[in-house]
Amino acid sequence: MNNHNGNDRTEFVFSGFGGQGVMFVGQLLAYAAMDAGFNVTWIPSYGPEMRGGTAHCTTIVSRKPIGSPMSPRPHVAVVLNLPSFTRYEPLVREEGLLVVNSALVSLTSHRQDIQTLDIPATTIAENLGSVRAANMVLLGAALTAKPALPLAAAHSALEAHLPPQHRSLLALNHAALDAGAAVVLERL
Amino acid sequence: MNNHNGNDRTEFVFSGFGGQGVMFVGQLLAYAAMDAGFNVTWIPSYGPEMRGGTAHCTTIVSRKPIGSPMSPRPHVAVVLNLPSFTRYEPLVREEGLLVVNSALVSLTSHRQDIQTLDIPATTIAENLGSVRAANMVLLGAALTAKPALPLAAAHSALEAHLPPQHRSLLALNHAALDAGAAVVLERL
Amino acid sequence: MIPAAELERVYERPESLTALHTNYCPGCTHGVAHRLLAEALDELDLREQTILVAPVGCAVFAYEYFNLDGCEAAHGRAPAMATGIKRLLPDRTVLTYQGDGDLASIGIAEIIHAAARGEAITTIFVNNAIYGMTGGQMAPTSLPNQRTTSSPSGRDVALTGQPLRVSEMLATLPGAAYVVRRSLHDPANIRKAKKAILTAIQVQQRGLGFSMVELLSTCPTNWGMTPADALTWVKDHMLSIYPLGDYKVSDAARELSA
Amino acid sequence: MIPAAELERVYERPESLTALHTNYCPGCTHGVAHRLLAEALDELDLREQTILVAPVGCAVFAYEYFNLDGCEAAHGRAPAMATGIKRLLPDRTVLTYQGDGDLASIGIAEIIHAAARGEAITTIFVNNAIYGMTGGQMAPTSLPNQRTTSSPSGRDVALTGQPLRVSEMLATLPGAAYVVRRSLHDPANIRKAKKAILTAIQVQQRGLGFSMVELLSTCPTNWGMTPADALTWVKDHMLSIYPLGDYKVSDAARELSA
Amino acid sequence: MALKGTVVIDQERCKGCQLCALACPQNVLILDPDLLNAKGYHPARLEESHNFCTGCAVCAVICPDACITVYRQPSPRRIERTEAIYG
Amino acid sequence: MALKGTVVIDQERCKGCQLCALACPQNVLILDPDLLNAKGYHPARLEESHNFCTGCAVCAVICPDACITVYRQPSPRRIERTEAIYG
Amino acid sequence: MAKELLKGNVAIAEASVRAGCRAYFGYPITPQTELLEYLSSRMIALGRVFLQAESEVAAINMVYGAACTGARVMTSSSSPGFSLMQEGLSYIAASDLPCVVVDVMRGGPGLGNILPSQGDYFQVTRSAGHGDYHPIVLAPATVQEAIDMTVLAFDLADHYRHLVILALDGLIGQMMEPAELPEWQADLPTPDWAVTGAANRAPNRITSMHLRADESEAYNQHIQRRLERIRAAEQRSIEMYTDDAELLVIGFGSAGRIAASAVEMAREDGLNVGLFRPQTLYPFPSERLAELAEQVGACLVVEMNAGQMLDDVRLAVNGRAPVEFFGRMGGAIPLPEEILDTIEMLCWSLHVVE
Amino acid sequence: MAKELLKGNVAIAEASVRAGCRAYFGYPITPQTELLEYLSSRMIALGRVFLQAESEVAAINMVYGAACTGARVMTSSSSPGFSLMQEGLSYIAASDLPCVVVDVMRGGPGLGNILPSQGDYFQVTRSAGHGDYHPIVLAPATVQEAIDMTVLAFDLADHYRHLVILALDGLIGQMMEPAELPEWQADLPTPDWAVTGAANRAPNRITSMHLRADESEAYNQHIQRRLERIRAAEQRSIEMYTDDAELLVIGFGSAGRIAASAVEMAREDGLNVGLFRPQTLYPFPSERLAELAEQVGACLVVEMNAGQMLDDVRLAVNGRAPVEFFGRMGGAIPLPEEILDTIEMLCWSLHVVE
Ligand SMILES: Cc1ncc(C[n+]2csc(CCOP(=O)(O)OP(=O)(O)O)c2C)c(N)n1
Ligand SMILES: Cc1ncc(C[n+]2csc(CCOP(=O)(O)OP(=O)(O)O)c2C)c(N)n1
Ligand code: SF4
Ligand code: SF4
Ligand code: SF4
Ligand code: SF4
Repeated sequence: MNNHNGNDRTEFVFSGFGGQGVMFVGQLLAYAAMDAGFNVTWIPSYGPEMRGGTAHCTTIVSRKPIGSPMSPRPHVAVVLNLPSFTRYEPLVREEGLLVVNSALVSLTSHRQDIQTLDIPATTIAENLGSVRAANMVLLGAALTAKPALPLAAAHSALEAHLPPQHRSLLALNHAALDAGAAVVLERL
Repeated sequence: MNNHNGNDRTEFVFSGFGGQGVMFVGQLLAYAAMDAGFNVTWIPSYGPEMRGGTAHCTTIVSRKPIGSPMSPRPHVAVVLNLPSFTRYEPLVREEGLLVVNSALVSLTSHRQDIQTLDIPATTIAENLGSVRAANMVLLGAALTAKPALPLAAAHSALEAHLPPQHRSLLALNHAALDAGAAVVLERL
Repeated sequence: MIPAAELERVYERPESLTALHTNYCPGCTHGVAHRLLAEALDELDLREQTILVAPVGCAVFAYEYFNLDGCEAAHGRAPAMATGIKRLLPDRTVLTYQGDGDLASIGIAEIIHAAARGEAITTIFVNNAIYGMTGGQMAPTSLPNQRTTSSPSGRDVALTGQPLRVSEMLATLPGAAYVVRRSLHDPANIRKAKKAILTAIQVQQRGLGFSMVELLSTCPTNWGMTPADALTWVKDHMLSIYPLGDYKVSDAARELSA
Repeated sequence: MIPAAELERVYERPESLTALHTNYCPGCTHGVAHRLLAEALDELDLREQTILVAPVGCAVFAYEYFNLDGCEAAHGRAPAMATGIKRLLPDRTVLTYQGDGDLASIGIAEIIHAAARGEAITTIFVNNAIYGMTGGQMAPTSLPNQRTTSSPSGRDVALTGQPLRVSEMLATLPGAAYVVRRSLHDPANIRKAKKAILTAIQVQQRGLGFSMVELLSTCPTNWGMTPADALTWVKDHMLSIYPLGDYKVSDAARELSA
Repeated sequence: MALKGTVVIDQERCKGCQLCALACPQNVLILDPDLLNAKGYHPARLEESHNFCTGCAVCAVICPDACITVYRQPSPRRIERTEAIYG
Repeated sequence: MALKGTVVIDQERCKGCQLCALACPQNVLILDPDLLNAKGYHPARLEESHNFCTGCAVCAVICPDACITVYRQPSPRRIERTEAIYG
Repeated sequence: MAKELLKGNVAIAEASVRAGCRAYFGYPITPQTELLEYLSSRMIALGRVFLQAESEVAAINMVYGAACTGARVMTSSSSPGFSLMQEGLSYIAASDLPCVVVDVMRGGPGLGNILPSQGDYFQVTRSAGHGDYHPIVLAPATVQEAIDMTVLAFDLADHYRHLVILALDGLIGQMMEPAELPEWQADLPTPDWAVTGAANRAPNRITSMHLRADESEAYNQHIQRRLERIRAAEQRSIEMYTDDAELLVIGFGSAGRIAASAVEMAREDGLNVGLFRPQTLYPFPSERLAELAEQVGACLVVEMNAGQMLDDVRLAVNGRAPVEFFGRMGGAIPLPEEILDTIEMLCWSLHVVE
Repeated sequence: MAKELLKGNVAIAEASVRAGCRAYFGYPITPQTELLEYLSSRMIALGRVFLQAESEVAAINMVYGAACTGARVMTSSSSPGFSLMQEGLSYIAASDLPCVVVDVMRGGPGLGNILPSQGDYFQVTRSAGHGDYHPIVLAPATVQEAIDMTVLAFDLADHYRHLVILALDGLIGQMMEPAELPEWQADLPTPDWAVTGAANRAPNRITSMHLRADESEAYNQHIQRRLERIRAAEQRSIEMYTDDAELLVIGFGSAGRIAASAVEMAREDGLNVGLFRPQTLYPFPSERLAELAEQVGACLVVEMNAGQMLDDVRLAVNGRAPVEFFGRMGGAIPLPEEILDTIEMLCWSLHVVE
């Protein structure tokens, strides 16, 4: 049997507390992919959580039309808190990438078959001006380690799609993307 | 094609204003037939009439199990008022019997292929004590002209099934049955 | 007898009724309610501007009896249907005509919410304390100890509660601009009922909110009475349980009815 | 700190609650309402005699949170379900716990008719002026100009009517023996709410009729406030629209609450 | 002195409920014992043997089937048609 | 003189809503800034640095998650348990 | 017991009483109202529960609550009212509660009329609300069968903890026929899952909620396994002249008994025609029908609707024989003569009968 | 127009606005609520009608009233709410009124959960209430299709004066995908049957009542003739690799698009597998499927339910080929990999593919 998901399709999962901006970062990636001419789907979490739980979403970027929009074994998992780490660390596909907000997650992955990036995103974002940009730090890192899209696409998507009421945060978000990328490049 | 309804099955329709006791007389016939060991069905009218219209019911007496309980072309139609006459006169099956309460119905049938009995049932019943026994007069006449059951069966059914609150009318009803029969026998 | 030519016609069948003979039982005051509503529409010159929503109940054919655009709602849902119509045609007069089973039992949610929203529709609520069309079962409005085909030994209030007084209840809602109870049991009361219907429709025309006229009505057939006895029964038994009166007249509506 | 051994335990988690952690958002007063109800059942020693009917709404899991026999109704139908249970088990205590979307919107017919029948059940009505579970849509109880996800520029009373005051409406029904409104926005009011719940259940035990305690409650999540601000919002904005008080206390019930 | 009036009854529409006859202050309406209409009812008719119709329209006000048209001697003060009868 | 009391808080159940802390008349409850429970909240805890818990149970009355058990020095007049706190 | 002349609706009501029905909640609607009316005095006289609900929505949810107590409970309605019960039916089914619902079908769609019809076939057999399940559906063709099936309905409901629907039309509901009422059934013990107050045991909880996909799917598999058992054990049908039938006429309920008349006539005319009358609509008696389909030359489905059971027949026959249809709709009742005409026509055109 | 990243529920809402929907009445229920929420501001901003009803029962009856005025109207709900609409849907259908109803299906039965499901297939295609009729049912598999089908739904509703249901699941409702919104449609004239006040014409009357059997049957025949026209003209489906397919995988909506992934994988593995995705569930694309059934060795139906469309497939295939089933229930979503496993297993066991 073939590996049916070759390089045509990359599945991202973003997961964290409500309020950490995981939905938005997943959508931003989707906008970036769409603008760059990829097929893309974004779906919010489906889970039994009711109030105040963990939020997650899946963004799939693909050169071919996307059948199933689900990702039980993502190529890239970006986890912003401990419950998300516990949930997604074992699910990342072999050879995949796990990006961990190490400022809030004390554990580290022991898996050998995936790449793990521990990034103190909340701390980095706080230093840049607001903890709320931690999501962008992690996206910057993820796209640098797994260049399914050029980072520039994320920058332009920010420009084009950041909702009007948040445009004051534009510079911060740009900086956060770059800061996340920088951490990865430094470590190379 | 056979005549599929031979003598095994006799279909009666009773029709009149609400209050003329057409439902009860149909049920009485059904009781009589049941007690005499026949198969029997009774169905109330199905029609668009809403309030204050004509009531009718169908009683089928049969030696064989009864499939369809409907009678679009009855063997015997007992009509107590003008609208009932108008409706059922044309429907009586060839060779069938039409029993008309001539006290309230001014028309007479011109059909040659059926037997018609014009009986001033309301008048006869009034003379016996109450117009409400007109239904029994007509049943007595019908069973005499078309002896699907012996008249005695109707008498015993009266005895057995007249509701308790109407038992004071027992004698009247017996007399009415006989009076109806007598009219027919006289005319033979 | 005076030749008609010398006389003035002071009353005739209103134009807002069609020529159809109704299916109502003899003496049933549904007919009176119809007539009053039709007269009111004639007088306000609204026949061509009105949409009537008929109920499920003995008045199910109301849309045929009125010379108006009309439709036939599902049982109890006339106020929802009327809401749909009114929202699309805000300048038209939209009426529901409903029995007490329809409005007070299965349709209580829809009437309450229409009133609560202040929906500018007018409801003619015909309360005859019984389900007429289906053959005389108990309604929430049936009187204590009233015999019906589903309370054959009389309504047992311990098991089924006291009669539901809808006007009193709707009167608590700010959206209700005009909620009154009238009766059809004699000519004087019929005259008052007519006035109330006129006011209710005017309340709608001015957009003052929800309006409803509850009419105490008869069901000679299922009460097992002559039409005349049925009128007496309304007077002797219903009036005390369902006092006539103005349960809600908003300030703006008061000016109209004055 | 004094060693606990020398101390008397004056408050602990009531037995009528299970050990489960609830799904409620931090600071949501659904939790307070649960606790009060559980305490009341403990005090009346009714835990083993009670059947709870949970609603559809944030309290959908209530049957898991209470250490009682329980079931889960369809949205709005808890009073009908409770009626079915109570009629079969007249000597048990039957409770419904319902939100304002559940009770005042989709379920208004069922609560009215349960009250009208004088059904001997007790309803805990948690009014937080919004649909919590589905993410903050307008409820019939939402305040004028309140922003919700289905009234994003604020509730427009011209289009949607004034807030529905259920207790006031139910109070018009003779079958309702005890209908009061309390609030959960501070300890003093919580204490009063507790007393009302005790009385309501006793009204049921004595078979005096339908009883309901409306509780003004918070939804910090969908109001977009901290839990503490939400309590303040109840005080500052809800109390004036929903005055606290006893809307219906039948004579027999009055003896109890005295 | 009472006004003079008369009524025309749509006898085919009438259901013989007798409400008009019982309501008529002049007692000039009866159910015709000799007539049965197509619906099977004895319809109302004017019977001015002892008394006369004043055109007061009480019968029309109570008739559930709107069978009755009412005529009246013009009065000095002219009033609108159906409004008239509801005073 | 105020009674002495104390509270035991189920910190795993606590959602850090802070309602107890804001309600406590003695100001002896805080959200623990150093502790995050499994749910991800900073739970409440007793912090009697300036003041002392009187066992008044106001915190328990307002806690939506029934996390708080309250103890109090026995008072001369014996009163029933939960009833006590609702006075 | 001796035979009595009984009206279908009343017979069902009395049979339910004897089967131990403890509570009835319903709302008037023609042509089922006699059932409600009969029970309004009967149940109260017996000290049982009768309550006229404010609506069908309330009625089914009262039944839902009453069923939670473990008692035998019932409601009845007719097509529009049955539509209003759909949500409640789905909840009841998803809570593994036994209960019996009678649908005395009438002419539709919409308000339609009060005439007999079989237009709810899909509604009763397929969905009865949202989600994956089927109620057990019994379809009597005589008053006696209505009685027997009422008792059976309660027994099956308890046995499988499943929703059972008795689907008939106004013809059977309002017809009087001689029939024998059942014995009184002994009282059953309260089942251990019932909510009655958690005294001396852990709380019982009845819910239809399964928030997690895995739990929800497991629960659905549990329902599907139950339905498999039901399909294996409960297919019921009646046959007439199937031994040598070359044309098989298939109909249920009233249409089935009317078709029986037509089949008798056809036999008198020398045509080798047989009758297959499903008594269970779910589970549909597919196994026996599939067998018969091997033998006959063609099938004729007769219904009082536009052809709904037709689907089930075609699914069972699965191409083995042509399936033709004769139906009357919206309250019209087929006559044996017109069915016979169709039979004759088919015999000629399909050459299935010599 | 350019492509935008759109969420299914929102895309349907905006497409309805552009298709000229004048009024929306609805009640919140996950997973369709975004549709209602979006329209709550959008419609009011456009001076159109948005009203949150007190219940789904009220919502469908408000739609009923609004449709009587001849305007384009819509409501939306999800499974339990859709169950509550059954009576109203039957009335609307029986009144020849055009209108559009969106059902964003979720896991059932009962309260179930808010996960994606296709468990309402029977409820939407078969009965949608009592009586003999079928709504037109459209089943989008992508956000773009959801948009296009919304416009189509309004057009078909008006063209046939018929009820149209857009049936999707929460996956498509809550998914974002690039898609293009439609042009604004010009306002349509008020149809001559609408109730608007009887000025200068005879009154218009809208009813679903037909008391007499003959009238009722004639009306039902009128509906059946319309359904025949619909079946003849509106069967729609999408195919992939059907030219040389030996195993045909059949699925609609989400299950269909997930099956497409599985078919792609199977092709990569060299298996001659094709995909048939019905876009109309009523009329079911039986004609094309019957053709394909002649050619393929077997069919595999994939659904997010216990096997409901399965009936329609088997009816269309009518024994010409074996029909197998793979389903996930109650909110579980199938994975392409598990469908692929089933495909492979079938290919071996049925020997349909070399
Ligand atoms: C959903 C539904 N349930 C029940 C019925 C049967 N039904 C028709 S009219 C009616 C009650 C009518 O009573 P009411 O509203 O008081 O009007 P009336 O006939 O007395 O004028 C009922 C229960 C129906 N048509 N639809
Ligand atoms: C028939 C039906 N319609 C809609 C829903 C969706 N729904 C679930 S809870 C809810 C409203 C909850 O609001 P409320 O009753 O105020 O309770 P809260 O969540 O605020 O405690 C709605 C609309 C449903 N489950 N079933
Ligand atoms: S049944 Fe009653 S309400 Fe209906 S028409 Fe007859 S008298 Fe009037
Ligand atoms: S959503 Fe609102 S009502 Fe629901 S648990 Fe959260 S705060 Fe409480
Ligand atoms: S018992 Fe009273 S003093 Fe002690 S912590 Fe609680 S509120 Fe504060
Ligand atoms: S009130 Fe309860 S949940 Fe809130 S912080 Fe205090 S202990 Fe924790």
